[in-house]
Amino acid sequence: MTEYGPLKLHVPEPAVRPGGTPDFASVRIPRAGSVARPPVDADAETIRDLAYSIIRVLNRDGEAVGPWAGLLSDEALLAGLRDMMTLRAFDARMLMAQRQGKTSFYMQHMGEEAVSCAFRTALLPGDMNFPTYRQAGLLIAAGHSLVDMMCQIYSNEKDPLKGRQLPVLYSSKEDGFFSVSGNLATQYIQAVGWAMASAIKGDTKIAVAWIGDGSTAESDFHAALVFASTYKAPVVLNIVNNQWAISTFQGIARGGSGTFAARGLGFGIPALRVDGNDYLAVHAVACWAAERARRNLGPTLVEHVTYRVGAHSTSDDPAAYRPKTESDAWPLGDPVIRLRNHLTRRGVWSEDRHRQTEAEIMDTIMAAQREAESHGTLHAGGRPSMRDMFEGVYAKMPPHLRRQRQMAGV
Amino acid sequence: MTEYGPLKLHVPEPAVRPGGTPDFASVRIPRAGSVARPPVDADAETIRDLAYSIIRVLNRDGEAVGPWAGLLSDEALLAGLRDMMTLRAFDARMLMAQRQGKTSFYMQHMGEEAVSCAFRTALLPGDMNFPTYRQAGLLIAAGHSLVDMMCQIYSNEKDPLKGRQLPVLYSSKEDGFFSVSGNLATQYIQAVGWAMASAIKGDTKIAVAWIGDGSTAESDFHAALVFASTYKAPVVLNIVNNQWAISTFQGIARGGSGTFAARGLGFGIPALRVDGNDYLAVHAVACWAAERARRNLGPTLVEHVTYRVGAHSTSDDPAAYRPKTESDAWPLGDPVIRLRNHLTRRGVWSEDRHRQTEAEIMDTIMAAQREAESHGTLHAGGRPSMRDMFEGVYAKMPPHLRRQRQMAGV
Amino acid sequence: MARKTMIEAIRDAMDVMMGRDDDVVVFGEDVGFFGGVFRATQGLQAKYGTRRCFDTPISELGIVGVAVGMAAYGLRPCVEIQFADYMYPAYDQIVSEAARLRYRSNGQFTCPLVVRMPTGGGIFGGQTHSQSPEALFTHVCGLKTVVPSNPADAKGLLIAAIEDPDPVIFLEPKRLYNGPFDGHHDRPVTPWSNHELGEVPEGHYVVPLGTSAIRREGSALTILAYGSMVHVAMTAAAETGVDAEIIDLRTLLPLDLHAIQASVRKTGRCVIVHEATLTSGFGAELSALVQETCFYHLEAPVVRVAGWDTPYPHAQEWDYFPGPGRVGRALLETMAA
Amino acid sequence: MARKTMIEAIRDAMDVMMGRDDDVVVFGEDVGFFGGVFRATQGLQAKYGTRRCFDTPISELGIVGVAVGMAAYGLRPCVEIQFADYMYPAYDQIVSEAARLRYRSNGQFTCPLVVRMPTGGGIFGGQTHSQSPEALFTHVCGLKTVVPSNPADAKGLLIAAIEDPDPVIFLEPKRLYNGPFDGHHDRPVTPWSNHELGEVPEGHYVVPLGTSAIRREGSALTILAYGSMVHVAMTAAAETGVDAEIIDLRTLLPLDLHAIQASVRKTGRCVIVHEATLTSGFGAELSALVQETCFYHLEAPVVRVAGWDTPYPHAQEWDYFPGPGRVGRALLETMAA
Ligand SMILES: Cc1ncc(C[n+]2csc(CCOP(=O)(O)OP(=O)(O)O)c2C)c(N)n1
Ligand SMILES: Cc1ncc(C[n+]2csc(CCOP(=O)(O)OP(=O)(O)O)c2C)c(N)n1
Ligand SMILES: [Mg+2]
Ligand SMILES: [Mg+2]
Repeated sequence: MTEYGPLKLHVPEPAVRPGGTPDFASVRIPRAGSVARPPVDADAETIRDLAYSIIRVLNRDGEAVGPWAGLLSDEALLAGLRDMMTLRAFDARMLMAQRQGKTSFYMQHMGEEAVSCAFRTALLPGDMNFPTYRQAGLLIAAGHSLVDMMCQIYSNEKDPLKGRQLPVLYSSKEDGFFSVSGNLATQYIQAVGWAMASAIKGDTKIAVAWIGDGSTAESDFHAALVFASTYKAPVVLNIVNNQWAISTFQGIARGGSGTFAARGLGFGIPALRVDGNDYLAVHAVACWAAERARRNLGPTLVEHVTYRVGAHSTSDDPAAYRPKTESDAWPLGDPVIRLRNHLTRRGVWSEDRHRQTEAEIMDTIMAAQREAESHGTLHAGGRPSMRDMFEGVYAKMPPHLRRQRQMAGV
Repeated sequence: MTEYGPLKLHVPEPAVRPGGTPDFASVRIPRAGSVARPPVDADAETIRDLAYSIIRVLNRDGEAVGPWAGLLSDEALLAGLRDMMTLRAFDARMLMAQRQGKTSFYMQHMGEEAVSCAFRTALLPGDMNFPTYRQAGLLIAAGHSLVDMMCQIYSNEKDPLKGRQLPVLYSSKEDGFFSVSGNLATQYIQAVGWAMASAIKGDTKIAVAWIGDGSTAESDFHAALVFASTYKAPVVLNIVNNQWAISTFQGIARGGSGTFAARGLGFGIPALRVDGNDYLAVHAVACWAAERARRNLGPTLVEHVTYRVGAHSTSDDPAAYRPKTESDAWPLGDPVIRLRNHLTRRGVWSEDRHRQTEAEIMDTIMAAQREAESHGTLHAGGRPSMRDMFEGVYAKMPPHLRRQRQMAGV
Repeated sequence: MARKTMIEAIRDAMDVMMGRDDDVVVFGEDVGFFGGVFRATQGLQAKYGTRRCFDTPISELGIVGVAVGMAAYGLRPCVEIQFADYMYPAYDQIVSEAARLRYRSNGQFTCPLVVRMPTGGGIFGGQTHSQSPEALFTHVCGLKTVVPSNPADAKGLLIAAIEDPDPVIFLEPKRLYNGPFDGHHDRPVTPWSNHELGEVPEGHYVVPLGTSAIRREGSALTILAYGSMVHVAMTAAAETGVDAEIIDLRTLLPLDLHAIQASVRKTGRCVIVHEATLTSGFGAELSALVQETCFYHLEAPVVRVAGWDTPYPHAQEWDYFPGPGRVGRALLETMAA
Repeated sequence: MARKTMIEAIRDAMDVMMGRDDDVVVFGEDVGFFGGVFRATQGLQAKYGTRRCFDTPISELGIVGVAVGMAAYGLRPCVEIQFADYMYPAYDQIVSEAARLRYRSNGQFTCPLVVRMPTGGGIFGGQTHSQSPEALFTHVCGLKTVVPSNPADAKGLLIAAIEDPDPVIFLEPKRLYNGPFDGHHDRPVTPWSNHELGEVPEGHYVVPLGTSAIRREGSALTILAYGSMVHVAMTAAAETGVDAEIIDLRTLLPLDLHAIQASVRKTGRCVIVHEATLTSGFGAELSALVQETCFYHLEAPVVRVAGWDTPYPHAQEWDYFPGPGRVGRALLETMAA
């Protein structure tokens, strides 16, 4: 044996820190249209390279190109733009409402709107999402009531969740949106179980799981891959890689693997990376993965490559851990602008229509907000009752909780 | 959208069940010597195929062939054979002791002796194994006291663990053998932490983690891969794929991935499969992986392909879940016979020497057993005290435990 | 009616429910083809197919996690954790998810899930095959926790658990699987076939969750016990001659506080027995409740007899197990107080 | 000496120990560059380098799992779980591994490990940023459990915890980080700079684990409290005029039973207060112990005031939090009993 030098702990560091100049030179961005579109029943082994590339449809000139293009009509695309604009405006208003003390907390989607908005359009009634706190686009694209969402955020008397949950942890069985947990990743394995249940019953519904880049380190992620792989569950496993997990850059969770999608390879699960800021690409990949699930071909892992433009939540300021201008340097651009450019290029959109739509959306949201606020905000007006606090722990209230409710005098 | 048929749950099944004819035709066994030996600093991306092949040195004729051969002297090989024979004889005696009611429980290694015995010889003083219950070969090859091991199995008055642990859950800091947990997989992530500690301190010691095929489904396995990948921990991550997890065939844990080694690919961790019944191959791969760790090149994942010939433990009978003759059909043969044939071929071994050695080993073990039994067995003779039960929960006994010990009258 | 072991009664409950309700599914490690390491699910896969009863990877998190998803879908999973000692990897899914899903979604999603697990010592299983973690469940609102002490109850309680609209933790004292073990480890155990509670009704019946049973009427002292400790208590009472009233709690949460109160107000004395470690065990809650609701009737301190605050040792198993000797001493001391 | 907030005191403890002992390492989610979401580790990475203080992947299991391995190696990891509500994924490593390593290896391997985690509500964090899981640790032999109520104690206790040869769970009531919050959420909180226990000695000192402190002497009744409830209790006593003796337990395990006994034997009455849900909370153990050791001195039932047995709600936070109103009522009722 030879002599060995002292070992050294390797701790990954982001390319730049506050004060530095943002630099995404190391992020390899393939040309739009350059990635092949395999048949949905392709053997996972033959398409491993999809885990290391990025499927993109919209090119720099706003054209839709390549084998993943051509799936959406003008109308569908216009609706998509409206969804993303609505989500962005909703975020802006709610962020302000939080600053005004109308609620305790808020989380926005800035820069990631395409991911959930586009994905939703690949789903059928009965399908179920198991989302994180950053997929409100699934609700908006489903036409869910903005007032209900706001009432949840305000924890007011009309809050569908009776004030029990933190803002933005929505739940809507009707719109295929599973109750969001405050605990990261837990819903990933539940999605697999839900999908297995559908298969056990011989139904046709599929499940869609959502997780952040940082949260892939959690145990539930592994369990989900193991069970999905073993039982070929009809589920789409989404990873939203927005480059950050609060203050922690994605290199800490990703480690030495090239990509998060690569995690699927060890399970024989087809794994794709998609340009998460490209509405058309997300939609196309979502359809492909959903189709696999519906045809009983099993799970698909999808890494959405995007960027969290805003703060993690209203509780942090990203200037403390990354350069202020980092989001400007993000090479995949802004999803709203990119779709808008594409629609303009298609000849169905204009500066004017855009401004007009923006104004319409703002009107709708302001009206919703007025209505929601008429039912109260966190610290003022109507609120859920103390009785609501004791209800629903069990289907039927057990004696000890009845005693406690009596003690509380309600 | 098209119409979709009903979904169906896929539940993997082994090729045969009791009553059927064992068939390993689907197990691809590459020719000995056919797998390349990359430099230890090879990029993980360039050696992905090692996760889908099997590194083998001993061919059918008992010759050591190919790029992984030639690392061991006659003496080392003779010692290796003796270690494996000792482990097998030790198992046979202790299995019988359990049947005689001298202890509660036992777990044997039959068929898997090469894995731990050969691996141990790649380690240096100070290195630490984080073993499961089926790596006693690490102790035997380290020359650990057989009497001490037996006293642990008997939970007698000389039990180094004072009767507190189930038989075979040994612990020996001195011989680089971390306390075995009754909880599967938990030690895998601890090994990574131990290795990180060595790197933090600038030491040269490395850690070796062990897990069974079935247990790779546990969360700790994922955590270990994540942390090892991120911090490039100096650790070798072993998976002992002995085809079974109690009654469950490896397809349930492995799911749709081709191999367990493939799990490493998504983490950028070099992943190798090795013929676990080939002493020389295991040794060579162990050296390669240990060398990577010592040179600060980070973790390596090693899948040892072997077969559990015996029952899972003394608590089950495999005839209930697999054909009785399945072990005879196992294509990688028996590790003792294969090394013996190789040594014979090398001209340093004979039928006579083998029989003589067998007898010597049996003498040693019987003598050890007599000595161990002189200190008691589980239900007879010397036993650890009731005081021992109260000691060691904390470094210093807190008041409430002192009170309880007094109540117990000891 | 037929005499059955507790394992047979438990299997029978699952069989009955799988037969009645296509939404009942059963899975866990070694649960499918093999029928479980304690054979609780033997024959169910052959009878109902791999779709309804199957083996899982060794991931307790995964087992409970997929079960939560299935329950939310509308199934009624009844899953097995091979030993209670191995439930910790699933604890997050149980506590943060199963227990809170109804509440946090305001009833949009619910979790009718049963998690079965063998508990307790007495089989020389050492520290990782002997634990009794009931207190880790009773502290978690949203869960129900059940511990049967005999075959007849085990079947009725398990059926009630499977039919319950909320998650139920079903703890099976493994030392009772084959007979009413009373802690006298040096004597042969009566098989359930010789015990009246081994008489298990055929078909569907329910022992409602939240109801206790008086196993022995008495006037001198109340013993609160569950699982194997019920039999230990019976023996201790018989051996000491203390005229104890023995309440088999059966369900720890919801708890039959009325029955406890009625008995302790009558006897004025109370001894609580469990096998789990003493500190912060479920006995603490029982002691607090008895004291809070019967303070003016108490003639002696409420006493707890429990496992010591050490891991469950292998060799010293019978020093650890709170057998009839220790319980008997507590009875006599409480009578003398 | 300088006035410090509790967060500063906690940071100071780690700083002192990292300075004194090269084996002390600090890590967790967002703990490195950013200095933790509550800023407890701010500046430590800059001062001691990434080798001693670093960010981890989001895996509580991984954080504690690697810490156990490091502790076995000989380091003294002091790790952060971002919120106590997220400790469940690490619970197996804490219970089955950290707590039992010394025992099961007969001292060959030990686990000098500190797991810090913010607990309790009062910041509108909803059910997953408000929990107080102390009872889930006190039931586990092999662990020590600490809950400081002020900056001076927090620093001395954390230093003691880091120097302890065994695993210590260090629970930080997050609502106390910036001041001695007493439950009157509608009033401004006094900052620690105006409170005498905000006076934090420089450098190294220890508050020994297992020692309580009397925060208010009194003769009418004993209040057992810890963490934020100490301040709630102080306010309730002042507002009701009940001459309560208030014991700040500081360490739940090992528990300073002598001090509790001495006080209750003197006062004859006892009220226990905690924020965690009532059933099987640590109050149950305290109630049982008081009753067992002071039975003949008790003039009224021992009363528990605690969080309700529901998940911690968002909107109804102040209905849930056991504030001075509820505690005050319990004091008056106990005096009247
Ligand atoms: C189990 C658990 N651990 C920690 C947290 C605290 N936490 C909330 S969000 C977050 C970062 C998540 O990052 P990522 O998964 O990348 O999602 P993103 O916020 O970027 O969408 C952390 C650590 C939590 N909620 N749950
Ligand atoms: C956390 C946990 N879950 C379940 C068990 C029960 N158990 C003991 S061994 C075993 C099978 C392990 O199989 P594998 O990992 O393939 O190892 P092998 O026995 O084949 O060496 C199981 C399920 C356990 N000990 N710990
Ligand atoms: Mg992220
Ligand atoms: Mg195996």
